[in-house]
Amino acid sequence: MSPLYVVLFLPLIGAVINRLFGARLGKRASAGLACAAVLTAFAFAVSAFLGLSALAPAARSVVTPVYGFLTVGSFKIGFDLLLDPLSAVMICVVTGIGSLIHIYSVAYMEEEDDAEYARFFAYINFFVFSMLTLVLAANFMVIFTGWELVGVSSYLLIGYYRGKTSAADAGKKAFIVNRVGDLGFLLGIFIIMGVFGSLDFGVVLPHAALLGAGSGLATATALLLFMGAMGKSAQGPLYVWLPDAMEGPTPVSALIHAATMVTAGVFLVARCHAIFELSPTAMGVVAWIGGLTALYAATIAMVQADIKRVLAYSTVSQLGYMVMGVGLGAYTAGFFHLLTHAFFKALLFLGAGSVMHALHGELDMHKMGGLRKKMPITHITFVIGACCLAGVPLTSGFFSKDEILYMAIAGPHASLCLWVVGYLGACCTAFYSGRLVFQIFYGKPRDHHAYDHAHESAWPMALPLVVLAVGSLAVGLLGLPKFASSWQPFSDWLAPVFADVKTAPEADGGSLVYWLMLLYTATVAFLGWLSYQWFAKENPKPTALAARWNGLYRLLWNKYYVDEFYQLVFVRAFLGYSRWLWRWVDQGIIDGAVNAVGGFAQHLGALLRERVQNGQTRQYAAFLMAGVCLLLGLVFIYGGGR
Amino acid sequence: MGLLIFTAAVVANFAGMIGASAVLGPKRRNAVKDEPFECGSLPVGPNRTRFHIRFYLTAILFLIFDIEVVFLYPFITIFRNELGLYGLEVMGIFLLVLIFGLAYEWRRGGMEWD
Amino acid sequence: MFGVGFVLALALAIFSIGAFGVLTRRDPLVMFISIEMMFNAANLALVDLSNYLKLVQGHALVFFVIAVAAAEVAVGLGIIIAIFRTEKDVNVDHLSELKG
Amino acid sequence: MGLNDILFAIFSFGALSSAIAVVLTRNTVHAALHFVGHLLCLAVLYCLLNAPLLGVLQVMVYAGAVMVLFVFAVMILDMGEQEHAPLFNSAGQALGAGILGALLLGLLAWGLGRGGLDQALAPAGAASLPGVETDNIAQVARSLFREGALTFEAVGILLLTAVVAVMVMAKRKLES
Repeated sequence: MSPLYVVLFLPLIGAVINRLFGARLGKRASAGLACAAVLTAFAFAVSAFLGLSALAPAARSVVTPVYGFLTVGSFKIGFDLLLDPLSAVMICVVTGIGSLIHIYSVAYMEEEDDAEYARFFAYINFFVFSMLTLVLAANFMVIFTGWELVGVSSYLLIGYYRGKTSAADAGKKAFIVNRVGDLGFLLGIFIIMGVFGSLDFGVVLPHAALLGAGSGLATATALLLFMGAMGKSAQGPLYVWLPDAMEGPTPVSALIHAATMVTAGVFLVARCHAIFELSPTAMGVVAWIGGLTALYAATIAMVQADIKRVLAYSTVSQLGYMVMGVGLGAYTAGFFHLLTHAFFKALLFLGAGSVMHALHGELDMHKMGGLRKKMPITHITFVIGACCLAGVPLTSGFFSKDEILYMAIAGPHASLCLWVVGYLGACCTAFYSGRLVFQIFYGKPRDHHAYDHAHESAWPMALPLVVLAVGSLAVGLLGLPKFASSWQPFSDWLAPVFADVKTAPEADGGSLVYWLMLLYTATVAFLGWLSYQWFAKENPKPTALAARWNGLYRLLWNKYYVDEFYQLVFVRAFLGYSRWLWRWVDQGIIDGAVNAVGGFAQHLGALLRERVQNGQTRQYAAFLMAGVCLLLGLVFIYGGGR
Repeated sequence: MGLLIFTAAVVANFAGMIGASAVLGPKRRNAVKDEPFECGSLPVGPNRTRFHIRFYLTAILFLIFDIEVVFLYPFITIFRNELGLYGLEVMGIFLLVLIFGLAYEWRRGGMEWD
Repeated sequence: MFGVGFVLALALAIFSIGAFGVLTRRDPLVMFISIEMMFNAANLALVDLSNYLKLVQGHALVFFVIAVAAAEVAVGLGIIIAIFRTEKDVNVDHLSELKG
Repeated sequence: MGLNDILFAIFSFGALSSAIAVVLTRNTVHAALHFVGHLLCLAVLYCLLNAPLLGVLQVMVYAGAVMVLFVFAVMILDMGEQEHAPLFNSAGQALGAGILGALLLGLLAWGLGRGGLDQALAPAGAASLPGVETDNIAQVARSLFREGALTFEAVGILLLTAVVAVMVMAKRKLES
């Protein structure tokens, strides 16, 4: 009974109980149950983490079988769990941040009635369970199951407000787009099964070379797996579902669309790095898609009015950075950014949630302003989060993001223009995070009515904010750049997992790193000042600027018309095709055949009644005679003498 | 062989008589002679009067009991010396059944001639 | 000169004529007569073969056949007359109450 | 060409022609009379085939009683000159009947002609039976009452049912 059983199945039990008996339990009990489940899971996760660290670095990968799922001849798949440094970090992140968000949503979902309240907690617990399945998977089958479960739970949570059609549509959109990604992932799994004859990581990853280094097959497998990652982590063409996923309640956005689920794609790439290493082309594709998505999403985030939309696009762009990092072969850096991002993005979302809660659901930034005095705690924590996001020096964001940018130049697959794209993205990030802070908390309050109501949120919402703020600062210290401190806990911790990766020649980059650091500090400072000028004070400049470059502004505002484009190309074409299919194939052939049979039977019956049994005795005699002839014929043909 | 001669003689005699009268007889036709002979009275109504049904009934019963009698002919030839009691049983049942039929018919008034 | 085959052929011919008669004539009585004719054809064949095989069972069978035919005529004619006394119409084709 | 054959030829031709006449005449009465002729010819044929008993029986029962009924029926139904309409009421029907008749004829002829007649007709067991002169009435009676006793009783019951049937029909007609 390894601790993993508890970590994994406790949230599931919580979810089941909440869902089945939730309404009767009442708010207190169901919330208590859910939080208890996740907290104990977190405790066991930490103990598992410590247990693993006790082992020698090389031996740090423990496979614990749970249930022999399927044995077909030589091919065997079991529902096994793998605990290695990578998954250990992930389970702590998932359960840790998960429990904070559980506590936060106890207060946040206060006004829902009992049944809905319990349903929310049941779904969130279920989500934690599915994310843990995904993270702890020891073979491709389990990871894919986790993949689907996470997709389902995100659908359920996005569509939580059943009443709102937009929420339901967003849920469907998320699910369908994920399915597209899953298709690629599944095809990848099939290829792996075909080549290796087994799905266990222990078997596949060490012998990845079987795919043929640099061969078409390797590239195809890698890209197909990456397609799954793109779907889940909202990269490249499949990012459209994430901004709409903001329809779900804010804790959901924080948990799923900031900290955990969206990182699944990066986790997958990190987990299967052996396969990706095989084909440089695949790595290049991954890196570039990551970089481009980062820049692209950052530009949109700059003009959005709704806080959650801005944060959503910022998540997409930060994920782009992680994918870029991983694509460049800097798995440790990419993963470190994942960790830091989980903390400060969850913080930002929860902050936005408490602002929204205070202003009774008001999300439009233009109506806010000057909340600094009204909501001190939220304000301070939000500022810390924004600094990490922007990459202000000494904050965790600074270390992790710049590590990736550094890798873009000095890494094994370095490419300068990719660094430029990354850098531009960083500038946009700095700009919109500044805008976020100053537009909400500084300047004069634009909407007095809302401003008067504003009040600091209750302790269950404030506490997680503080914890996350401290966490996001502390985490930064784990991955200080090489020259700063020899103490590299994070990369040492992940070293065994990525041991086989050709790590970058770190040492000589000393002087280059300095210059880069200086450059980033300067840009952040300048953009910070610029956003202060534009947004804190009532400055007409931004509107003027927007007016002058109206075309560009509107383009960004409408998200490059991507949604409309998808609607036109895919949805309408698909509907047309299915309508045609319905009319011709279904009605025409299938129904036609059935009716034909029915009609035929009817006619035959009528014919018989009309022609044959019509009372004409002589006709009966004729048939009799015909029968006699027939019999005679048969007798003579077959019978004959003895 | 004898039977054939006998039949031939019968046919010859019969044909001879009719043929002779037809050939020898005088043939003077007139309206009165051609009408069917009604014992002197003038013919009344269609020549084919409608028979009452009971005549038909008698005919059918005659047919059925005629068959009964026909079965008796061969029976008699071997009854006396060969069949003995067994023959009596067989014919007894047969006759009994038919007598029962007769009784039934009598009972139902098939015989009244009214 | 006239072997057993010839008489059989004759019986067969008569049987076919009887059948043909039943099929074509509309008048029930003629149909009935044709049926009797078929009976007789059968009898003729029986007699012919029993003569050929020197078997006496043939004759016994003819007895029974004639008995059955007679019974059949009795009942059949009874029915025909019963029907036609009420219908006043003799054509078989018009009688189709026992329709399917 | 003994006397026997001559008679045989005459009467078989007579039988055949009267049979055809029965089917083709318009008038029902004529048909009945033709049938009587047919029966008589058959009776003679029976005699020629060493079955005088049957011949007599045929004449007595069949020609006598059965045909009487027929004539009666014709009289009662007052049919007479019914058949003014063409013999067949539609070409199709005549054609069909013709085909069926021909088919039947062909099949039977083909059956006969197939040969193997003796083999087929001389059942293995029969040969062992003592071949008896067929015109011995005692022999016929013996087979009739010894072997066919059960059939004999069955015919008795058949006749009984016939009587009952006729009585039932007659009763209803008498009341109507």
